Amino acid sequence: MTLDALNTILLIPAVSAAGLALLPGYRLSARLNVMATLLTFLTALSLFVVEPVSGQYLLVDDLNKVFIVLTTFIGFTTSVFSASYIEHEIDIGRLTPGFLRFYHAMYQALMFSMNLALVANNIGLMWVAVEVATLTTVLMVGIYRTHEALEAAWKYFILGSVGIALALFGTILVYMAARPVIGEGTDAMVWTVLVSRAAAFDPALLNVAFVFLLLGYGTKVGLAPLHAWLPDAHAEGPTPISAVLSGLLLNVALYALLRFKMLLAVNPGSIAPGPLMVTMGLISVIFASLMLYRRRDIKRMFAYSSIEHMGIIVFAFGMGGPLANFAGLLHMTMHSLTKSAIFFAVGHIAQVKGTQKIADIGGLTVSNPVLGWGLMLGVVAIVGLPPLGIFMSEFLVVSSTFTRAPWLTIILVLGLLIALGGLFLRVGGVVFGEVRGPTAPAEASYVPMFTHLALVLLAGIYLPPVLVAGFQNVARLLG
Amino acid sequence: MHGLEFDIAHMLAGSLVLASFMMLYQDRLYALLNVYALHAFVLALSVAWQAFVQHAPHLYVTAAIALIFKAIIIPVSLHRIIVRLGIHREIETAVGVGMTMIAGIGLVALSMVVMLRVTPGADALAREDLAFALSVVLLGLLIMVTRRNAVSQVVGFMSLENGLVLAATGAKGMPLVVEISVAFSVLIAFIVIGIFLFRIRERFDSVDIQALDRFRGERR
Amino acid sequence: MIEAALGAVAVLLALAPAAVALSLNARGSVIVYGASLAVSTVLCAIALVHLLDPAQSVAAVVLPIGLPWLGAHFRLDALSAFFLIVVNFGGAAASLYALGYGRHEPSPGRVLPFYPAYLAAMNIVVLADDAFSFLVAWEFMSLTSWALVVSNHKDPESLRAGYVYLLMASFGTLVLLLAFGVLAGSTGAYDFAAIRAAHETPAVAGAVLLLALLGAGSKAGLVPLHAWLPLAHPAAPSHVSGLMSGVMTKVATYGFVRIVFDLLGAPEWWWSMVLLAIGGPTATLGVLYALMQRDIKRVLAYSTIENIGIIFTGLGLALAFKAEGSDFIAALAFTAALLHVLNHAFFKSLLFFGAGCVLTATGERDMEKLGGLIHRMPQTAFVTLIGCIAISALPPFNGFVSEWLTFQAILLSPHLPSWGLKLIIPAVGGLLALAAALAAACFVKVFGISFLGRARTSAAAEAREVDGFSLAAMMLLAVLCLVAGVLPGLFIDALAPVARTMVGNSMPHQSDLQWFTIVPIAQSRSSYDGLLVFAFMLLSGSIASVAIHRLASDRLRRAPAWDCGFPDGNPAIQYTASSFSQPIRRVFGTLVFGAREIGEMPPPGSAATARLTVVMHDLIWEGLYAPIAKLIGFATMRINVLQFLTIRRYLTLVFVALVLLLVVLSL
Amino acid sequence: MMLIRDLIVQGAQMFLVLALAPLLTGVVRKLKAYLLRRQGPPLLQPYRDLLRLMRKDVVLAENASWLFRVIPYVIFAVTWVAAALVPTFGNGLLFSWSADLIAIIALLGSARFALALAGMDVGTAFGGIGSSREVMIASLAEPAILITVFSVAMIAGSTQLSTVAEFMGSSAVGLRVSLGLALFALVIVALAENARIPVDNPATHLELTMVHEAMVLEYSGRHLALIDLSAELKLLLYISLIACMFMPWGTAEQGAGFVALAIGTLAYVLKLALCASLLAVFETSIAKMRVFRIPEFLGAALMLALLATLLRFVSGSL
Repeated sequence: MTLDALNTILLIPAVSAAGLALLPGYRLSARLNVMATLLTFLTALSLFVVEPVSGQYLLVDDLNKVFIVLTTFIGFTTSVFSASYIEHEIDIGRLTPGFLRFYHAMYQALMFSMNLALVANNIGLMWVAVEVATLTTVLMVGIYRTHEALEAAWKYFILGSVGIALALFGTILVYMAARPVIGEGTDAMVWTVLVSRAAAFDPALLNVAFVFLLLGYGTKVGLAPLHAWLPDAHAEGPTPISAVLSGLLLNVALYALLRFKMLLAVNPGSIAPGPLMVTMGLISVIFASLMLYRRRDIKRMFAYSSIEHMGIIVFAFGMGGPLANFAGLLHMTMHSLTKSAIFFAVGHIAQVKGTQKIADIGGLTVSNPVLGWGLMLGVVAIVGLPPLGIFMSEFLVVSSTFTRAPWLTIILVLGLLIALGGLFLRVGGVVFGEVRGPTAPAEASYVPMFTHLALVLLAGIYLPPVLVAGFQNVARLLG
Repeated sequence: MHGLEFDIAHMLAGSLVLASFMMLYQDRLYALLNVYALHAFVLALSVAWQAFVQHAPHLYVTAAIALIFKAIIIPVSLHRIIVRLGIHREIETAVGVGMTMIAGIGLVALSMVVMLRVTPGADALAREDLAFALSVVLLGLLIMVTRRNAVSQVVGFMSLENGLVLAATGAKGMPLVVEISVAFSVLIAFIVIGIFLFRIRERFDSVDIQALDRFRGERR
Repeated sequence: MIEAALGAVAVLLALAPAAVALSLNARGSVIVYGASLAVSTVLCAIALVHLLDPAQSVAAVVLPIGLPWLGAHFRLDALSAFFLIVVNFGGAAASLYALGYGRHEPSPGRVLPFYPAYLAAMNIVVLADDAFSFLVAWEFMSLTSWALVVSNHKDPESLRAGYVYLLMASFGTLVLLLAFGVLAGSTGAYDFAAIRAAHETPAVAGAVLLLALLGAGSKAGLVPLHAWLPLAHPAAPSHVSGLMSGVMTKVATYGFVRIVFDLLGAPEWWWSMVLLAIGGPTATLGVLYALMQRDIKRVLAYSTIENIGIIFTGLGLALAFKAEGSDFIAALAFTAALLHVLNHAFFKSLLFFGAGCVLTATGERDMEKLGGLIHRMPQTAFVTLIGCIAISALPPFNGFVSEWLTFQAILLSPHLPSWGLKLIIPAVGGLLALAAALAAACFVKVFGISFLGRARTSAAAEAREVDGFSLAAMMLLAVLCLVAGVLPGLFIDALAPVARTMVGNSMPHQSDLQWFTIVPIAQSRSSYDGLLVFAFMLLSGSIASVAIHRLASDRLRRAPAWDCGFPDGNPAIQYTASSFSQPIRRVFGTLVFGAREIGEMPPPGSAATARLTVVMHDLIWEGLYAPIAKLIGFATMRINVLQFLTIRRYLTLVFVALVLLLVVLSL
Repeated sequence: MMLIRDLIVQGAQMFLVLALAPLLTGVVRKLKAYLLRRQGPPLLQPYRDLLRLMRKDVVLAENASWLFRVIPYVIFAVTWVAAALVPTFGNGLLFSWSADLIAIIALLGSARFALALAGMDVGTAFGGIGSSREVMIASLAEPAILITVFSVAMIAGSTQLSTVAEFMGSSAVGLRVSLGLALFALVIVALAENARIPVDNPATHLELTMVHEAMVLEYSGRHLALIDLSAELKLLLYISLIACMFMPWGTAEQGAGFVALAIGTLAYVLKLALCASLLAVFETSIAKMRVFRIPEFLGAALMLALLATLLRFVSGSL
């Protein structure tokens, strides 16, 4: 098979994963890591220029194109952040170079698996990719070997495995549904074929399949009540991984879910997946925003905010309709950028202050103005205040769904308000007020954080037409 | 496939469900392991039978994995671990066995109902087989959530996974079955090793150094 | 025209990031405020030209930003022109004032960048012509003003104020978002032109009205959504407080007028019921709260609530008459409301600037630590006095004119058909009259306690007159208060096009009547001539003084105060703010504040001091806001358990979810 | 020519009220004295007092501000203008339209505002007492009178005093419940506003009971003269207000000839005399009430006025 952009973005991480596993010396490997991710990102960008032909195993279309670019981009910026972050971890001896070799290899492996999940055209392959991604992150969450870290990793592992099983069962069911129509063999698992023939599938089977897929992949998305692994995994793992988890892995799982939703959207007899998704979305929003109030660990708090936003997105897709779907896609993108930016800031803050406890951090705008205002801007963005991008998506979600389902939308709006209250209640003291904790200047690279925030700001004011066109196509497909 | 073959496949699948019920009933660890071995053995049989009737030689590999890895290696190594870590032989159940059985029956009924809505258009095997597979999966989950004991929870997970393999092999001509079964075996190996590494005695979330509850996120 | 306006706004927006750098430099504040002053003046001029332009052209422009398939629509019609004037006049005055006041800013880095952005946001709200840009600007306005409120972040009180403010602001925005969701429908016709074209059913329109009232009202400070206002407005730097009270509440009013009078089409009669039922009590409660305060800036904030109540009452009357079809009277009520918008912008900014001067001169906001400032800061005292008279709705100043017009509208209402209105309008009239009288009492207190009498603290005794810029700004506003009071005809005529576009008719042309009198309906019905009254007062006053000084004596001796024979040198003997309002508290307190006075008398013969403690409750806060906070606290406490379950329990959750979904499927 | 005549008439009224005001007070005092079996001061005593005060030096408290010295003139000017705009002997005078009923009440409000400030300027305890009680009373009296005005204005269909007076003069009115209530309320308010018994005692100098007197405690000489004069003007104003609204008989029409004006003047003087005697009788027959009974007293007025307006609203004819 020819070497086009499509398999290049898989090849680069795979190769560099192997390479970094062998390579000693963390400084060099950190640089190589950045290089690799940068290359991957550039290759991904080329997808917009020349669109490679989709094969039986890999495909590229409007839906995943955007996500590939987003994933590789955040992968790149995170690796830049990670380089300076890891440096500090080594200095204070939380990590040893030995672990770092493993860390960088795993990082690339994670990139590989996420890219694979995004470009996979075969639902079996997609399943495998998502699971590999899960397992790699499990290993990275546990990297600090503290009790908290081990426990978080273990919890993630167990819940993840159950999710894996459920997702697989769903996949099998989809195959069973497809087989009578398409016939035995691989074709019955190729997504493009499936979506073209899905109208003829047995609806009842599809429904059961979707339930399992919703729960299976939903576990990865972190929807309540399947969320349990998410906060601890974010809080206890190294911050770059938290950024990748919130920024990318959740998206990838959601992407998988969307693929199957599109199947059901095509099939007339099947239940509308909407109600299920809307319910789980609302539960997640309300639950997560209430959980924000009593958080003491800043990373865990933002992990819960990720759950809330996943809820919003799932709600949007559940409601469906061109506007809501568009909003959902936009929200996914914006949330990834913003949340990873916030985690960049939080990572450095935690390093400066030597703690993640909210109570021990204060007055950042005085002690570390750049970090403080950066975090503030990130929070302003994440709660959906203008002129940043998330406001646009929330505007579209609420305004386009209110006439269709007033009460549900009102619940959503309540959730948004509660979340805003919770976040500002906690962050206000961190950013303003008297200085608490050490005030050493952070040796940090602010570039990734502010790049993300700048992009979010730009998106809030002006969306590039190519993005809009792509999103609108997908929104139509999502029904 | 015609009558006899179908009936045998049906019988095997059914007995898998039966095995799950037996596991649900056990309250001693060793007994549980033995039953699990039986469970895996039945699975191996049914997979082998599917391979035979579907003329799908690659399924024999899956059968072999089921037989060797699940029916022999895993139970043995778990025996070892139990001895090593000196885990209590009794299983502390969160819910009484009686209740569990009733719940199990309910689950089986549920999976039947769900599956019978499938239009007969999908061939009989699909429906019956899936119904059984689904019940095995659900029963596996039930074991996981009703047993407090780590090993028994692992066993539950493994039986759940057997159900998946059953479904996968039942799905005629499904690609990647072998790969998937391998992948799962690896996963299970991970878990078992995990239990061994983290010296998890009683519960998933208690490592022997200290009970991990205190570290569950933010200390209360 | 509008292009120029948008260009100016863009300059303001560009100024914000520049200010980040400038705030490090010593002359930064001068540059920033100077630039803001220039831009605001330009914008004000543009709007003025457009409003007075006889052609009344409506300029619109679409920029390729905002919602991609929609673009950002901007439109300059009479209404937005008028509010542009209010916004930018207020902005210019505040900037001029801040040229001097801003020098005392302890941490300019927290004020300078947000100030121009705040001005820009308010401008964009008024110019926006589609739901998205409107809401973006609306919430951006809240955001920037929030940043200004928490600029003094070391003080936990202002942090709390900012928190409450941001919550309420977002609540308002989300409610407005719902309102636009109804108006735009699920198809997403967000530009105002499309919304105007679409006609909602009465039920839907009613829902929109209520949502708009909630959304805009929470920003304008209608009772009971006002709780944030007296916290947030005083917390900001004084020139910003002036903007928030004098201008931002008006932008909120604009939002309401735009939605209800412009986008929503023909009104129902019960809409006005809602407005009147809220407006009247808001006016009275606002001023009653104001009377009970000691913090001078908080008094002003509460009195803003009162004035908003008056404005919304006017709007309610306008709606009533419009619904009933007599748009001629509707124009009267509407004009009265808008005129009061303008007037309040004048004197409330003036008063907040005055309070700011007091703050810089003495470092005190508590009136009971002031006193005698009229000797130390005569100019400030003079202009503040004018502000106090104007806001108390006393002739010959401007506050009186708008209230007079409102009363005229009320007097014309008996022929309204609906019985609900027949019953509510006299009550509202009474409430307005009560509010007016109480306002006078309130500002006698403000001026009397803090500027008159003897200094109560050394800080007050050593106060120094403030700088020229601040004084210039206040003088300007004071002059305008007088001009708008004696020549109201000019302002009413300027408002005619606005009334014409919003209620379909306008008040008769005033400014060519003899002696600049104003006649709402007919000479025989009612008329008022500020100019003549003012002239007569000057005339008779000077006659009296001249006559007395010439014919009788003009000699004058200084002597100790008489005070019925036993003067006491201790300034603590003076009446304090709370003792001044004690009689009124006695009258209204128990009803409105659940106030109780507990007097502890020592037993006969003991030398212990007697104590009088007054307990007052903010019933609205305790009845509405505290329970919500408690509910949230309870819910979070209960749900927090889910952070601490064991893995098995989490698995159970998954299991239950799965079973539930399967059951749902099998049903 | 016409204009000049009108100007003269207007001017005549302006100085008429100024001239009559002290006399009115004198009359009231004299009558009260008779009712108390006392000789009482001569009728012209108020004029003498004023003149004497005018000639005396002003003794100014040390920390009195410029405001303290300006206020007497302001109060006097405002009250005088207000009084001059209420029709006395003739309707539709030249400038009568320049301020309607609401404006006149607001003018009195300005005067009170100034006076209350003056009370607080020197910074004595008594000044504070006076001012705070004064604004409390005003905060109830003003709405009461405004609502009274509403009901009358709605019946007459105008807030223009001349128009109201003409309308009341015409036979179209008849007896009306709302009018009666309005009159009652107006009288109560007038008593309160003019610091008469039972609200306040113009004669007392017992510090704790006084309101108006406490505010002007620090004034002396010409300033005090002006303030007293404005108080007398205010009394006159209220009486002529009641007169022109509720006994509009004999008042000269707009642009009436000399005879009509003469008759009007005569009628006006008679009305003043009548009201003065009524006031005297009332004041001697009841006692002053405690300060915190006043709210109830005025509250009654407020309620009556509201009732009147409400009746007017609900049924067009009552």
